[in-house]
Amino acid sequence: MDSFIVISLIKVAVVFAVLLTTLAYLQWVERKVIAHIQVRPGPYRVGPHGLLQPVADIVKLLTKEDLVPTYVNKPLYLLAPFLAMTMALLSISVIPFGPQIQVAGYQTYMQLTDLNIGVLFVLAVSSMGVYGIALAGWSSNNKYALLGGLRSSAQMISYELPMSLAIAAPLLISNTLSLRRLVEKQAGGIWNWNVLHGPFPQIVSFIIFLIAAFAETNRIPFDLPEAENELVAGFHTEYSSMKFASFFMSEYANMITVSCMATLLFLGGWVAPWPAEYGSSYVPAAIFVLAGLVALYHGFHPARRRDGYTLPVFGVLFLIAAAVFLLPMVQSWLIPLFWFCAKTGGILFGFMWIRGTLPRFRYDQLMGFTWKFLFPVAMLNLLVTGFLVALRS
Amino acid sequence: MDVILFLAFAIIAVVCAINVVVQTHPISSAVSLVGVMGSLAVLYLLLGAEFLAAAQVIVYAGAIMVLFVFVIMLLNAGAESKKGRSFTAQLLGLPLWVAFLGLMAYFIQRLYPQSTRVHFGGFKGGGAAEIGHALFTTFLLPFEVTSILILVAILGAIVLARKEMD
Amino acid sequence: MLAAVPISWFLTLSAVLFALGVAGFVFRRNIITVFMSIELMLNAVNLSFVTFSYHRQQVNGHLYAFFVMVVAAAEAAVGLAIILTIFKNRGTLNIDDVDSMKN
Amino acid sequence: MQLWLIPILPLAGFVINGLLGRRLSRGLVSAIAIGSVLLSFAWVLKTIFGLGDLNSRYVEHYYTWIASGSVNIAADFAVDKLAVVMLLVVTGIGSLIHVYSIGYMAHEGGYYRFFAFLNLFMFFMLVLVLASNYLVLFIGWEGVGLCSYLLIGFYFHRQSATNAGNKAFIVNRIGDFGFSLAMFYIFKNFGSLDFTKVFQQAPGASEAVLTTIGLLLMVGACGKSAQLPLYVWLPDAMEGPTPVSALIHAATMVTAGVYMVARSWPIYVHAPSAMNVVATVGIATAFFAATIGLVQNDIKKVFAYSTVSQLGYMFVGVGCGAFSAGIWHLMTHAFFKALLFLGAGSVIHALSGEQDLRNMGGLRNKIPWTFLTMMCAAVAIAGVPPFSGFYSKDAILLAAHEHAPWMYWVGVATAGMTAFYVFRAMFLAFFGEYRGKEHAHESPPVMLAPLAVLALLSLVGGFLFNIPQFLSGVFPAREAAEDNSLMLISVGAGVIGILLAWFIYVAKPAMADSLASTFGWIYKTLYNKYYVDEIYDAAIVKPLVGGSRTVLWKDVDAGLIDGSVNGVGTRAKDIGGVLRLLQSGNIRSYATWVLFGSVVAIVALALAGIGSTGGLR
Repeated sequence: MDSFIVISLIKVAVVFAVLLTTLAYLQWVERKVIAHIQVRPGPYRVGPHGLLQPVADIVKLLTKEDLVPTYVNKPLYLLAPFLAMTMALLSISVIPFGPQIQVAGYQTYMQLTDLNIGVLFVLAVSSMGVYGIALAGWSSNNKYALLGGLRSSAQMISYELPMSLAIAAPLLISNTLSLRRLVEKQAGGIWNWNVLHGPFPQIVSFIIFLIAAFAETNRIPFDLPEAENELVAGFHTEYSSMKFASFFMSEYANMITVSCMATLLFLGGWVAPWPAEYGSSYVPAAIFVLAGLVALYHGFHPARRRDGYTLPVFGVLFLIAAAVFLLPMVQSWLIPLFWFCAKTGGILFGFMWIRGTLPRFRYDQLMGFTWKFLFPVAMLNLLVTGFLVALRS
Repeated sequence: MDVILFLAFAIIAVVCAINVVVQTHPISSAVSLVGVMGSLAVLYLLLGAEFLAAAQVIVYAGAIMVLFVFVIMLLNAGAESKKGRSFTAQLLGLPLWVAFLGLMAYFIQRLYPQSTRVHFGGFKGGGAAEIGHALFTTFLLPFEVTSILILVAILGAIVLARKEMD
Repeated sequence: MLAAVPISWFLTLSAVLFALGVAGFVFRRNIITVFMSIELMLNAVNLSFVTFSYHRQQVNGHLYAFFVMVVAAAEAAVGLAIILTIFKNRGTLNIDDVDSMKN
Repeated sequence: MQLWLIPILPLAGFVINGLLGRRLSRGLVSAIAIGSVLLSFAWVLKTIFGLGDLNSRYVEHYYTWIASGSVNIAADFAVDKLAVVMLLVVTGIGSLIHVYSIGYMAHEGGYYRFFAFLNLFMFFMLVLVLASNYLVLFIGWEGVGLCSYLLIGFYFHRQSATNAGNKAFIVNRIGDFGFSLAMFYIFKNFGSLDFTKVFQQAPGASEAVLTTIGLLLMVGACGKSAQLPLYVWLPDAMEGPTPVSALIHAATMVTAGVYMVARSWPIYVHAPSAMNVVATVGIATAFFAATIGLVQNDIKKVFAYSTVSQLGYMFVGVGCGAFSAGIWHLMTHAFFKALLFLGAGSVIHALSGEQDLRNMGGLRNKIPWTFLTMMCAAVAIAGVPPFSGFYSKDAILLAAHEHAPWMYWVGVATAGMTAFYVFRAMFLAFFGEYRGKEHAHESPPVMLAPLAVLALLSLVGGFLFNIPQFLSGVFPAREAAEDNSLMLISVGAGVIGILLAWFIYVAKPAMADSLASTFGWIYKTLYNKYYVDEIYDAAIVKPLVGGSRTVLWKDVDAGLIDGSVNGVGTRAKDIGGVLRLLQSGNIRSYATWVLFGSVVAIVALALAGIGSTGGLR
């Protein structure tokens, strides 16, 4: 009992430390990715390759003046960012990152807690996320904020439907609501992942889920609530300093959550694309070796002056990481974690890529798209899946 | 542990429920009601109703109450006006209400012995599989009828909301 | 310190919540608040359904609660549409102003 | 064996054609309609071969339809040999007539509607045949009545057609009322409507009960099978398209009454007086309708009265206890009467709608195929050996002789008249000089092919399908009395009828008119169908309408009912005037009263609980 509490506390601490760091650095990654898409260097000044930029941002946000306008509804105005952030962080507690591991003689799962209804929990928490935005919009007592909040609530409610239907289809195949069992059912290789799993590969479902996920997280091309040329800054117009940062971070936390969900539901979670006996456990090491070599090459042929110092250091770090991946004692948990992060990271990269390339929808197009296209398609997909699953059993 | 959980969330629920009634602004009432629903979801978990707890949050808190908040925002409803002329409610309301609550509480205490206790994990039949099974066997007809009810409600809502356009 | 919660506590909580819903219905004047009071009563009833389900170790109570939820969703959709219409036609949300059935 | 597929297939055809038919092409509509019926026919065949010798009933249970207290009615289908015969007749002839309809309806409006109704009729008829209890049978029974109504009134723009449809519907209601009473009585006495259970208990019941049930069932059968005195709707039903007359009003639906009586044989064999009534009604109808048929000029009316007459024969068969002979005649009659109607349809088609025999004549060279096939039917119905009608009619007459010799003699006379009026129609239509103006043209092959098949069946159906032998296990055994002299007499009557017809209408055509004027009042009475319609109108319809208008409307409705309703209204208004003080229109006040009510209810419950259990726990 006691060891359970201690282990849980440690896990919570680790997960949230990692998660919050990731949130901060995700912003940096995004700026870098978009910069490179647009052929510019991106953040570059603070630290090597702008690596310390997030720290600078946090310091900036913390030290800014925290304004509370006089005309707002104060309790709700204060509650809104808190709600948004809480709901964004809450779902991470049921996400499994890897299989059961043994640490210092204790068996534990790489997951904060496993619920029998994990998928429903995530859905429930994400459906509560609307309140943060809606209340922020309303309590600001500002017409731009109100319109942004209204749009956002309508959009999130509307896109929740195709998303739920898209989630239901792989659940029919896996026949469980527990996220851990979901991954265990997809073990074995890429052909067992729900996105390719018989009797009906869930490719359509996967794509619908991703589209709905973009809308749920208010990302481009669905970032209508904060369409700055129409609504100034949408629901968070009146927010500043850390309260603004809360909304900002909750958006990124939601992105991570939906990417994790997509990985778990469709891409087999931490399962490697092919079994370890065919050498899948050497892939991470190989990738890091390759990355290290590339970094070293560019370090010895620096394009910019300081690269001559920083890139060799990165190269050596990558090579060390590759060596770590080959150590047998950590392989059992590090390799599943690698696959999980790689899949989630791939989806997150997709988020950024799309932000860098696609324009924004018009509002009526956005609503028409979900109700007249996504929803029927998701429904059809669910029907066909259900029919085929019923035929198989 | 169970008692602490129960008391904590029961108190939250009651406080939020009182807040629903006494707040003059509908949006405060709505947020309080979400609080009631959230704490009830935890109590459902305590009673072994996993699926219902999730459904409570998804359907009630996540859909119905969002709709309420949405409508309040749309109408930009302000605080309640004080004028009212229901003398019946003013005269009879409070004594009747007290009598009602008192009688209910009294009979519950009389009818349900203290010996039946609720502890976490005491009922395992509330998972999604069990609910789904019952829903598609014993309760198939009600389930289908409810689906039709929902469809009718959707159409009704659309018709009602559209009416003033012509 | 009790090890487990008596079942009557749950039912009492349900009764209290229901009574609060009744109070909201009777004493409040804003239609939306009145409507929310109805939802509160439904929730209270759901709690007792789930409690009875635990008491009898049967899943039936859960299903009744589930149906209540579904019906509540339908009711909310139609009810709010009606409220919208009332507001658009009369410009008021005060329930005491909506008494034209009398004449 | 998935018996439900048999009726469901035509139902699917009905749903598709009924809902989408307007947008589908004619070819597609007929393909769906005929395909569904053919599939159903194929499934019947598969079922029959799959079930083997079928010496006992094969029942399929689907679900419990009504379960309330002691009432337990299942939606079941069952097959036995009797049902097999009916299934084959219904689906087989149904398919042929569907095919025929493509050609016949080619130039008509409402094409999809026609086929949709026809399919719906097939569905209900098959339900009727497959039913394993009286209630399911009743569904089919009512359903075919509905389809009959819809199809009689198919040309709804014609006042006479809609009137005929209404007449059929209303007259059938009288029969259905008898049937419903019979069902109530059966349920009251046997506690079930299931055939198996009822028939098991039937021998133990008192004769009075069984006779009552038998007579009530017979009232139902009289309505559906157009027996005296409820036959009046059938001749009018000829307003419908001719394939409908062939399928519904000759081959299948009108025989439902015979089928039902045969199905209920365990009730009838223990109620001899009821059987006697059945046989008497049958022979009276046979004779009566045959006399009317002698002088009709409309070709379809001749065959319609002939149908009534032949149905009377079937009733004689089942009424004399020769159930299998009745069913045999049902089958052979389905062959030759369907053929006669289809042939008549072909003639009408050839003459672009002309139905009056006086405007025909000499058609045998113009439409030879129709003539040939119809001739096959004519010799079959006239009872010329060895064609199909001979066998079944002879079996019935033999049974009638055994039952009561006078019935045999009336039957023989009827047989002679049958031969006479059929050949009269044939001679008037196909021999002599052509008296019409229309240019006659032979029907398309799609119409002639079913005629040919039916002609073959009419010729050889009698000795090919020995129904009494096939059904020997179903009905109680009877000693077959072979009596060649009786047989010779009935055949002789038929031959005399044919010769007489030839003599009057071919050899000496002038004789017909002189005969008609010689026996003027008889001719007029027969020509006007014994004035039955006029009598019914004067005796039943007029008093009903008049009574409704004066007594029911002016006195009862306006005076008594309206008065009391208005009085109640006034009182209610007065009371409401007091109660409206409570109706403030304020929701919160109402809510308070609801709260008040719940407090009272809780207190009342508590008091009741204390009273009954001696205090709360």
